Amino acid sequence: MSAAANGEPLLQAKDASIEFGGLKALQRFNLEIRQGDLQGLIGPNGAGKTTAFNVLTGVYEPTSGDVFVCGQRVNGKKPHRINRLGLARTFQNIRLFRALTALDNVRVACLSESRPVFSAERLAALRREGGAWAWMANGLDAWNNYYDWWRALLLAPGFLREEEELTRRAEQLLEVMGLSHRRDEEARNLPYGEQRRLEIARALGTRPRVLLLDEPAAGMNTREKADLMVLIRRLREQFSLGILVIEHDMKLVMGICEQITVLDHGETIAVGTPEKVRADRKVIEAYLGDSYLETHPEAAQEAAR
Amino acid sequence: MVESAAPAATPALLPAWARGVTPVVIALGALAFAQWSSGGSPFFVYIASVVGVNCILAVSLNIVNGMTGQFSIGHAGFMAVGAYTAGKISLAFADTAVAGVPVVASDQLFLLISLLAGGTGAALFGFLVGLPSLRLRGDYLAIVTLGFGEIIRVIVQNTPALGAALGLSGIPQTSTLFMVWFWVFVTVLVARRIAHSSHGRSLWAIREDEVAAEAMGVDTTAYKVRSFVISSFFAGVAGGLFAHFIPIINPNSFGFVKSMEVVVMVVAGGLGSTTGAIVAAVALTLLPEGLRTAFNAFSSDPALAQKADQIRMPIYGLLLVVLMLARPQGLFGTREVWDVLPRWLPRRRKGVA
Amino acid sequence: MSDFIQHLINGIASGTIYALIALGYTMVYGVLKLINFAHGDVMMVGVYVGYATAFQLGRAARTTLWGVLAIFLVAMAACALIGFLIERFAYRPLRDKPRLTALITAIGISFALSYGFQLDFGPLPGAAPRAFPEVIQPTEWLVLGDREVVVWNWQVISLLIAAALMVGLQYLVFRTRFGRAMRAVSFDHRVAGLMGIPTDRVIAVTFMLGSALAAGAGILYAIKDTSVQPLMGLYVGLKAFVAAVVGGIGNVPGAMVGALLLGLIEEFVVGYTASSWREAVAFGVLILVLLFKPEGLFGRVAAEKV
Amino acid sequence: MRRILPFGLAATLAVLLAAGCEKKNSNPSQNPTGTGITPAIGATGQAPPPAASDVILLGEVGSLTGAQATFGISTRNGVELAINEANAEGGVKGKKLAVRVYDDQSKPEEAANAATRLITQDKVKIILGEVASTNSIAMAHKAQEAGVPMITPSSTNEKVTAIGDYIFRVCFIDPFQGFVMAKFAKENLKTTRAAVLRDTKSDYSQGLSDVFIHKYTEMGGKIVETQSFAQGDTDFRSQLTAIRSAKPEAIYVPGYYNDVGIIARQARELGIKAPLLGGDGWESEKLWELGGTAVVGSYFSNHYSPEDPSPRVQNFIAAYKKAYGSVPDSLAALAYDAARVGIEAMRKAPSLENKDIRDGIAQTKDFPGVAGTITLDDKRNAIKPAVVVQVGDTQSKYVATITP
Repeated sequence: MSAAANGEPLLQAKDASIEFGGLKALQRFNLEIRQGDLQGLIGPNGAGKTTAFNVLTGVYEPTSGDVFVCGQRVNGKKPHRINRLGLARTFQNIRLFRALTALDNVRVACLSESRPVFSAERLAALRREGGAWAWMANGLDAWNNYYDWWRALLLAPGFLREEEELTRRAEQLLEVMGLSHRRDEEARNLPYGEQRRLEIARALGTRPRVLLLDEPAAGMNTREKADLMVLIRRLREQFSLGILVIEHDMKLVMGICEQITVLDHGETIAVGTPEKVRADRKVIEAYLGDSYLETHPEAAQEAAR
Repeated sequence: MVESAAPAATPALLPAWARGVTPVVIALGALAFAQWSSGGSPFFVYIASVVGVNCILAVSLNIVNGMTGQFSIGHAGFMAVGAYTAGKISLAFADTAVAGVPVVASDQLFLLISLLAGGTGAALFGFLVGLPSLRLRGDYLAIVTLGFGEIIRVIVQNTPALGAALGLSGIPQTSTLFMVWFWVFVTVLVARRIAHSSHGRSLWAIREDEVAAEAMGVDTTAYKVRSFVISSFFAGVAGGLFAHFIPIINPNSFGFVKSMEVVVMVVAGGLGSTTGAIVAAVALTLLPEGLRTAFNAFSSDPALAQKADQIRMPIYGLLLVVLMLARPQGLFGTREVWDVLPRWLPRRRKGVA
Repeated sequence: MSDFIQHLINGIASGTIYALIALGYTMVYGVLKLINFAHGDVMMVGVYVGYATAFQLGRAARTTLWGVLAIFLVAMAACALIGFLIERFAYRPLRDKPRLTALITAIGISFALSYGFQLDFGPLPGAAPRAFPEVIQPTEWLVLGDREVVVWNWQVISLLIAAALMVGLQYLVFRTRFGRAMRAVSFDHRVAGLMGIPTDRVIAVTFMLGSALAAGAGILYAIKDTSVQPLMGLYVGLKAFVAAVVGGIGNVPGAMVGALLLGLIEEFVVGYTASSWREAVAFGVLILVLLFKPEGLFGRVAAEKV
Repeated sequence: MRRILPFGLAATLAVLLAAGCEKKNSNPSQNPTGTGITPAIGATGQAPPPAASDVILLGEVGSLTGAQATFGISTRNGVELAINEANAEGGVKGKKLAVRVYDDQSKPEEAANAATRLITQDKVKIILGEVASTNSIAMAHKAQEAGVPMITPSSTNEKVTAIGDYIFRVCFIDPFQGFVMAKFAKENLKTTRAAVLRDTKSDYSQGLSDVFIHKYTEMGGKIVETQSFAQGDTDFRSQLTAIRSAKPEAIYVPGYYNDVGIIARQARELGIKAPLLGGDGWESEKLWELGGTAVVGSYFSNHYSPEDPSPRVQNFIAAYKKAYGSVPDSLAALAYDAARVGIEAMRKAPSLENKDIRDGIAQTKDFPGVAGTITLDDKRNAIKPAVVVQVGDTQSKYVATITP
């Protein structure tokens, strides 16, 4: 379904696998997300969905296989580097900066990308040269950083301008997520649904090109879920994102995703459109057990079709 | 003086270029006046200097322990590096003066240079200690910083050039109230401005949730090391100042006990609250002095005052326990003094930054 | 050569005692994931209790087998009680708070104990070291050459006690119901609670066991070094902690090996190279281990849940 | 609980701040020049102390807490005894004497603080103390700056009196003590091979060891092994094993009694039979408690021996025993001497101006102290012989007197 017209894949996993002391948590995981994609990742509890997220975002390094973000191989890169390449995520168990205000939560993510002395392009060019040049680029970037700290300490006009700009952007994001009225509220005092939305706002603050949502609807009621579906679609358009959603709620996943990957015991057992996945025998077995098919012949028939 | 450190306290009508320096100008004036008016009371100057050094230590440790949420219990080690570096430099230039300026000004200039050198030396060590924080979290880091502090002490103790166990004496006692409190001011200013900048928000984020911070593009390792470097720079400056008003510096002055004193100040004031650290530093430094004065006034029996002195250390320990149980966020939590003022006073926005 | 053997014996002797203290660290860390910073100071209190008991018994009674047993048991019981109180009133209320909170509390307790015992009024002993009475009459167990290598009876006794305790602990942890409960609590105390394990009781008992062990170790230590002082807990405790980390904290045999290793390293560094750097040895070892093998020799890497 | 605590802390803080202000006000600015250097203040021109002016206040700083607290306590007792006796004799110039004591917790910064406090707040005439040289140096700088005479009873490091002309001592200095033991080991004990075990944490131990090594070698002896420990260690077996294999005939351990007792035990346990030698830091009843029979037979240099039959020594011992219930150690004797030297100077001085008192102390000559006759040289150090005593079963026995 994802049209080739959407361009190069922004996030790509090629046979990514990870083992924890003999436990194969993820095996030969493949995925491609392009701009405008809205894909789902489902599977029963413990299937390795969150592990897949962690491998994609660099929390774990894959034991074999590769992950590419915007064309760059990111195996072994630190999560913050991968994030800077354009991959942002939310967490299954909300991980907001609890004592910070909603605004500051977003502002942390809206890191200033200015490079006060040596421009980002020049550094990138040097890094491409490799070897000693890459080292030099690191040195120059360190100088950038040093200079930037001084700007912050001396309240340089340029720094103040950037701060204002950051704040404005963060406020916009809060507005998009309908959280403007919570601007100065500490994150831990927000109601559950708003915390989830704040996490998304924070993720958007990093200017992602691909957004990974880990159970965004967990704990929401039907109405909130419906709103969320609309919101996710809107975000995709507004920020030209590719989105990957982990979700347990079948209705939500089937309702918004154009392509779904199903994991079980770390293995990919099905890939395809919602209709195709829903009818997949292996998927039904994984979710409901073999016995379900035996006792419910109509489901088995549907699966066979 | 302290309040003027907050950028928000500076009126917005100032032109943009002046906002950065205005508090400094105000502070310099205030300090010059304090220096002038305290000229005749060495005891006051001495106590004020000790208070000032403890303020610098507490505020700087708060950058690591409070804002970044790492837990360092080896702050005295950095202080030692600063004290010995600055002390050695001042000793080397003890008989030198800048031509054409009054001796007093020349002394202060050399003091400033040796303080900067002391701070830089300590920052270098801070970098070295910060490196393990790339791999360690929480309690392990705490023990490692303790270990580093002790190792620094043992090194000094075994180095004859640094006076070994006797200590380094003869350092010109050029420290002044002005210089000490100028550095208190600078430390507070830096701490507050960091807290209000994007860098500071990154530190807060690490404190709140390291994994999430990393996922949001914060280079957590780099920021942790930087917070160590900044914090130890000021600890080094504090040590340098210390060396210039204490006639002899000795490795035992920079042991685990000193580190713990600073930790108690930061924890009592509230991890993350700069003004809290200052309030606690001032209170805990003046407490024994106040007690001594009280005992001298009310009783001629010196034994009672001694008991009060002795009991200080165990009380610090108990204070930590009671604080953690009853008020783990400390006196002010992550807020500043003006956030907890009575309601009828104008308040600042809630939250840490 | 005889020097080398003597150093080896000295190193093993201090190593076994570090090991006994390290076991307490490791057990508590196992169930609570807390570095019980006050462990060494609990040990110090135990030694003082033993000291007082020995004096109560008098010169004749304390050298008999029953006397020695009484000293050990009283000290161990007292420490178990202190361990229980500390756990109940200082750590339990903080169990679900950030780990740093508990660590600060532990440091506070350590400070209060080690400096509280330096006061010299009331029943408190004062800062000056005191001679620990000779409860085990020191006799040479083995003498080689012209007293070139001397092994003392107490060195053998502490080795035996340490070995026996380690085997006992292994048995307790892996072969008994209580041990299974301990491991369950160690894995996740909330879930263990839901499964009907009396979490509070398991943690309390673990604490008491660890503290009692520390008291026993402390008395052996006092017999070895013939003295008691309030600050002994701080430094010995830190060394034992280093031993536990070297072996992989949370791992019982690891703590033993780590402690023996540390005892030997310290002995040989002091004996053969620079004795003035002794204070830095343990910390140097700790930093090296944490930098290059942070999980310790026998520990496992715990992947953080995200 | 939650509400009371911050309030309590805030209340304490308010009290403290008030105390701070009071301090400042009690010292009205008298030097409005605002120079960068803390100006020295002489007693002249200062307002009389608020306390009753018919009392002359002396100040003492000592380490009354920590492992070597017995030193500080003995010193305090010695000073107290001297002052009580002087008061019984009618005081000085018709005024009673009193002493104010501060604990410095063995920390130089606290010692400097205490000295500053004595000078500016209590306005004492003479400062007595400390035992540890590091702390004495810290105090001496403050005393010299303010021009208040200071007498240290027992700091033996050379640097202390070198600080200035207001700083005196009534004991001999480290180089002499090291020399005494080297000479004793070489000539009286006829040894040729010695080992040294020194305390890295104490400047005193370092100083004595250096001199001992230098002098012993100079006299033709051989230092076969040098090892170190740190104050507070309790396991010395590795160092002693290394020393044992060098087969010394004597081991110089210039540490403090609390370490030496344990060292002696462990040395005997390892089969080392050579006598241990030490300095005045051994002097304490605790030596026997910690060392048991292991210390018996060892030697150390000291300032005086209680066995001295002269009446002034015996009278002092009797008075001290009556007041404090124990035989005075040499620290108590030195403190007693120091206080008496100060009191004598005040009596002789034409006025109680600091300068006059200083001159009075500087002129001390052939003063009959209990720890030897005191004559202060031009470097303000006492020139006195030292005694060497042997540790006996319950107390130490006089062996020899060694003169400079």
